[in-house]
Amino acid sequence: MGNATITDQDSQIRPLSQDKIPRDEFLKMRDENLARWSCGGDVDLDEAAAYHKAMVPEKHHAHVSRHAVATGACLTQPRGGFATLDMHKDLLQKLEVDGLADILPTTTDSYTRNERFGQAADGLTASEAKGRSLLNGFPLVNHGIDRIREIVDQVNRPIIALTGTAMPRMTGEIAYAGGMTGYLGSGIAYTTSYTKEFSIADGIRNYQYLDRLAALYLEKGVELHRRQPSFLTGTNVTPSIGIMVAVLDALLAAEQGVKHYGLELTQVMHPIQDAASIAACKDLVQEYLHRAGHKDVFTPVSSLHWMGAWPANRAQASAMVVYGGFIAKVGGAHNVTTKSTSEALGIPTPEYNAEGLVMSRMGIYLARDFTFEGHPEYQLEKEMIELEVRTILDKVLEMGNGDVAKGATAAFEAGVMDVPWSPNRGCQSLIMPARDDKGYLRILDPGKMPFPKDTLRYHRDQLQQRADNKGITFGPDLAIDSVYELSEEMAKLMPYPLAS
Amino acid sequence: MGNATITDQDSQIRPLSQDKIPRDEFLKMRDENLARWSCGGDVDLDEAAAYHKAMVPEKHHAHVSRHAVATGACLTQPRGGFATLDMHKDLLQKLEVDGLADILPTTTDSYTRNERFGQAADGLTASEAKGRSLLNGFPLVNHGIDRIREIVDQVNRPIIALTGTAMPRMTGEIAYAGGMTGYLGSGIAYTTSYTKEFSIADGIRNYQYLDRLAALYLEKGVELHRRQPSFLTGTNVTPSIGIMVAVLDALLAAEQGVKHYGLELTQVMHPIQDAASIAACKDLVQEYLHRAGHKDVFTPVSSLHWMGAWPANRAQASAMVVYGGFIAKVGGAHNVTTKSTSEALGIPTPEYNAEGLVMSRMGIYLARDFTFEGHPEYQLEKEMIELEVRTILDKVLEMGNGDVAKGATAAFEAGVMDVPWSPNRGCQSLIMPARDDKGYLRILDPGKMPFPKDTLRYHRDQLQQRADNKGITFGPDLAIDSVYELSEEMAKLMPYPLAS
Amino acid sequence: MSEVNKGVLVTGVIGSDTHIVGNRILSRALEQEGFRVVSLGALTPAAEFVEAAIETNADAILVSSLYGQGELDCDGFRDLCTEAGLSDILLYIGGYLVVGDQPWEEVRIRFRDMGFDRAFPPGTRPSDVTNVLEQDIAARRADAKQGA
Amino acid sequence: MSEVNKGVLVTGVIGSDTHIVGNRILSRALEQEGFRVVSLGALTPAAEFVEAAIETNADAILVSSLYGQGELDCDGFRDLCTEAGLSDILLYIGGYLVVGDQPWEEVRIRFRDMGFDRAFPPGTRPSDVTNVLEQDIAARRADAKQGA
Ligand code: B12
Ligand code: B12
Repeated sequence: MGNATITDQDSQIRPLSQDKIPRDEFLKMRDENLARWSCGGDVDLDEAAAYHKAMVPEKHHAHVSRHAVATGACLTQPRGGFATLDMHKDLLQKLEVDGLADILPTTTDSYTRNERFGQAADGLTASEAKGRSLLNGFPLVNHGIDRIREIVDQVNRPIIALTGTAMPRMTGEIAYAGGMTGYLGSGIAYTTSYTKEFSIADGIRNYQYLDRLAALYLEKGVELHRRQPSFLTGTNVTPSIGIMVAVLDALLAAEQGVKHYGLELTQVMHPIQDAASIAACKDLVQEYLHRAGHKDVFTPVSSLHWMGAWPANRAQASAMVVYGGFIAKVGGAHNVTTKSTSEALGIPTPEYNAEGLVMSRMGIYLARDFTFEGHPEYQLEKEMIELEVRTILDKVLEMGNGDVAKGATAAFEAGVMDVPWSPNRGCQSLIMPARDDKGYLRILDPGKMPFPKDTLRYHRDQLQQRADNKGITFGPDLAIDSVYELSEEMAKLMPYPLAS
Repeated sequence: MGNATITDQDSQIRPLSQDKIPRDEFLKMRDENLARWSCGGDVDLDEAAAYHKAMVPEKHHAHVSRHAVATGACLTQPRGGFATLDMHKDLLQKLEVDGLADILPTTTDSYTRNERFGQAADGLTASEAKGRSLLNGFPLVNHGIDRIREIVDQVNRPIIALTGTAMPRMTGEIAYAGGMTGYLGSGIAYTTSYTKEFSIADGIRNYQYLDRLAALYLEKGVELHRRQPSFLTGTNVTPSIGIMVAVLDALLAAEQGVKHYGLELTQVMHPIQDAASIAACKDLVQEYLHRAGHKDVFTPVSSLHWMGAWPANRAQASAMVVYGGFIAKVGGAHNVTTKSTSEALGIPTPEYNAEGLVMSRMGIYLARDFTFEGHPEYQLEKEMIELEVRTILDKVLEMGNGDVAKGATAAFEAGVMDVPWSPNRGCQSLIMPARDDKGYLRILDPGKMPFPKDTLRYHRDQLQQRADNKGITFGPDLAIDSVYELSEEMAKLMPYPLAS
Repeated sequence: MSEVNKGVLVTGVIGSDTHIVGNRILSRALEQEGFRVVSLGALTPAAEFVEAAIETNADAILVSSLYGQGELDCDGFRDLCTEAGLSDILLYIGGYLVVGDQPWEEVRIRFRDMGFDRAFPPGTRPSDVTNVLEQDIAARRADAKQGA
Repeated sequence: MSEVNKGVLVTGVIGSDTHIVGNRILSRALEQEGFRVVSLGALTPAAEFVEAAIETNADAILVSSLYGQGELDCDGFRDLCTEAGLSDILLYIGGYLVVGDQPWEEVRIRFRDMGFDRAFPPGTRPSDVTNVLEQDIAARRADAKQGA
């Protein structure tokens, strides 16, 4: 049942490339994949497409996203999933009714993410026995298509599968066939942030499968929402790095025929930098898609509430939740993925999760209609991000001789692409970000990434200032201090001014 | 015991003017004033000045404010007061320790504000008997100097008296003699927002007394914090109106010899407009003080959390609290007066009050160090505010032939100065603000205020857009809709986009 | 005062309370609904309500209290009315009637026991009031006719 | 492995858990404090901890579990150790050990009953660990000597 088997076979058949998987070959791959687990056999693509077509448009993620972009709205979408059907139904109900979620989530548990469906089954049984969720998400493969549809039928919003994994082949098939209309995940982003031994090449292959599947649905007249998660390790990921990965994953998806591909970026918790990164991401993704000849890919951008460590104090956390909605709207994101005041305490109850949605929604409202367009500091930041992304991406594409898949894997091997704090052995993780004295995330150590000299000097000058002012040695301690920063107690974070 | 007696006497002695009350005359006024209520006799100015001088600098409001301005900090200060000594002590304790308040409040009850000390005494007795506060604040005159000092000695922060009143003569004497180091209130602002029959001239006279008192302390080497409350009726007060009143009250205070005079402005809940108004206020107050020859008056600006109607839902309200801290910092305010998620539910418990402080403080933190300086929309808004303030203020000063007190009273009588939603009969209250489609507060009906034609046309064009888009008739309904706006339920405020 | 109107109402904000906005909006809305409204504004002593009600032969007094001291200000309000011969006048009150966020049901009962026919919680909109007010006035007039 | 170090520690994140940041910071800090740290990284099966402990003759195993499924992953961990002949090895665990915000005292007892010598709640900093770890290791070594 290990997923490795599948990718091993693939590599024999198909050397890694960005090319679209031919239809016949893909159908064969699907058969092999679906045969791996009992409920795989339940997937009937034509029947699933018909089910999707019969759904009201309001339940289609793609439709709702396009509507948001057309009207300039910023949709709210939480994360969340519990082990049993009843718990999960109750959760979605509360998120929809009390939380006014525009998009509903289904986070899968971590066994499912790693295709350990047997362990997930045990966790599900134990959860049912104990009456509390022992899994950190909804084991959607074990529940299977019919039960998922029971949920889909009950709600009035689109559902997105949030199944942080490098192995999306089974969860993707079941989620889409079950009537979920969105799926979050991508080859480079999730492999570097969710696995240790898994190769980036195999991660890319697995998501090529999923993207090809979405394209197949499209051929049958069903537009699905695919989405890329550039929050990566969530830990001080600077905008330029997130955007580079977003562009690469988007190019890979476009090659497989995906026409609707959302991008996610985690907030860095500096108002200007957050807004600048959303705008830069929008532009750059389209720029590179156009360069590659993809002129019709729809790419809405989601902003994610802070993905690093949160404060345990709920009042402090609520400020971060509110900020998250506010800045997503200011930056022009079309969606915000919300957290709650429970973030540093554990998976939130449905009530706290719904509360986080309302806090975020009011934050969005209070942003009114203004943007930072024309603001000098914002323009500078946006230009720096763009320069960094273009400098490194052009190098990556060059390394692949025009093939994104080859370029990306080669770049990670060489350290030209890198992700901070990654658990993956195929990722050097030499790059070290830290926060500067004005609160911007800067690059302390670029590792082997070929950042432009000018921006790098700027980053380091700013960080040196922080080191001096805070009395921290310029080096890793600065990075570690920045990991903790926002989780610190209020009294430490901002002491009574006279004491400082 | 009615305060009217006092002002009537004054008017016989002293026709209304901006001139500094001569020392001897003032000492006589003080004697008469203090004789009105038993504990008035306890005030011994020299002893009080000595008490202030013996206090650590951290407990001096003036010192802490100057420090905040010097370091670019934004201080937090809640509102709050309960009837009995124990309840009030407990409140301040929680605000300081759990809420990390930089400045502590003492809100007086509404009988005290109206110098109905007898009624306040009954309310205090009833509160002690029932074990809950029946008064909406701390009856500081009834408690008297010694008990106030008991509180002052217990805390480690400055205390400001928040005693929204047009009659500050007794509360001011007792508060300052008790060791409070700040006092909020001013003649024009509070008379127009807190009284019905009281004349603006008498309000001005009463605050000339208080300002003269602060100047007397200064002569004895004690710098006190005096502060002006331009939130007025708190109900859709546009920035330009708030600032006009702030400038007039500041000029009046400066004439009495006050050198440390804070200005308060209520937030309007549009990010750009809020930041622009704080900046404009800072500049304009100094501009007019300089013009009048006052080159050494220190005028820090406080931003106030939304003073209009709040939503009952705590999650929604928390967004407004957080926004309030955030935007105060962005706008460059040196202080923020905080509310809590209980605002629409009733006077907050100490716990909710402290929570609101922490939410605000984290909002301040998340604003990092950025400003809107150079942002085109912000620059435009700031210029419009400045143009409006200068246009009308110059007219007001002209009406007084160089005397601010005369100019102000004449202007209110003529409607050249006006305050929206004022309960005061001496204020025409014809001016009607409403919110435009982008969320800015605009002027729907200027009443008789001579706004510049250009800005007025701009206001009305923007409002016409809202009227059209919302299907509301251009007129008072638009203003009433704007009174309720931010108190509406989330689902109404920002419906699921597909439904709209 | 003709009988064509839906009723004569005296409105105002009691005591030392300056919160005029809601009271003003309410008064305007009721007027637009066809009531005759005698509006006393903010900071109105209890006795003034009663005087105005006598003068205008009012059907109802609508007291606003927002600042939390309503419990003190309204003590004895019904007696004042009765003493002035307005024993059957309708008494409504609305706003934030006590200090803090106390359970509404308790507050309502406290004010009912003080002689108010109806009490309205924070968040009340004019549209929540008009119908019930019209019915109460109609019922009161019918009673008065029967009594006569 | 010389005895000059303060002890040999095996660290890692158990199960399918990818949260490496805290574990990495903790490992680095303990190394700087003079422990020898064998760091297995994220996504580490229980058996690998035990193997590494045997190979390095470790004094303690420090398990991280953040993602909520630690309760399932750690079931039988002490038995695994005992079966491998590591009956007296120190077992620490830290992180978000269960799903949701459950009362810490209950969680602690649950993990103590599963055989962990100490459990550390969310928010633990390396400085909260070093002293107690040093003492526990010293005590364990003293016991071992006495036993010998
Ligand atoms: C604006 C405001 C002010 C303005 C008032 C301006 C003015 N002249 O009107 C200013 C800034 C001056 C002010 C001052 C004070 N305020 Co104030 N204020 C508010 C605020 C923010 C909004 C009130 C408002 O205008 N709402 C909008 C209108 C449309 O709604 P409304 O007033 O509730 O009226 C509606 C209904 O209640 C109902 N209604 C009202 N009366 C009646 C009567 C009847 C018969 C019926 C059927 C219905 C009805 O219909 C109205 C229309 O829909 C509220 C909190 C909130 N709601 O968010 C606090 C609030 C009312 N204020 C409060 C207090 C305590 C004060 C102060 C003591 C200062 C302080 N906070 O410490 C002073 C008191 C001054 C005084 N002497 O009265 C408290 C009262 C607390 C309590 N009861 O426990 C509140 C609730 C804030 C809080 N949580 O602490 N305030
Ligand atoms: C960053 C983060 C991520 C990153 C991880 C990146 C990486 N590779 O490390 C990403 C985005 C990938 C991620 C993914 C997921 N996450 Co996550 N994540 C976080 C977050 C925000 C911060 C964690 C962190 O790095 N903290 C900073 C470090 C320095 O602190 P620390 O990890 O707590 O470690 C310290 C202490 O705990 C202690 N410690 C740790 N281990 C040990 C061991 C011993 C022996 C001792 C003595 C001490 C000790 O010392 C460390 C140093 O001070 C937390 C919430 C929070 N804390 O704010 C959620 C959180 C841990 N994640 C959670 C979850 C559920 C997930 C997901 C399932 C997705 C989801 N949220 O639905 C996936 C699971 C992926 C997987 N298969 O494991 C939950 C766990 C909930 C629970 N247990 O009830 C949390 C609490 C969020 C929440 N409230 O829902 N996450």
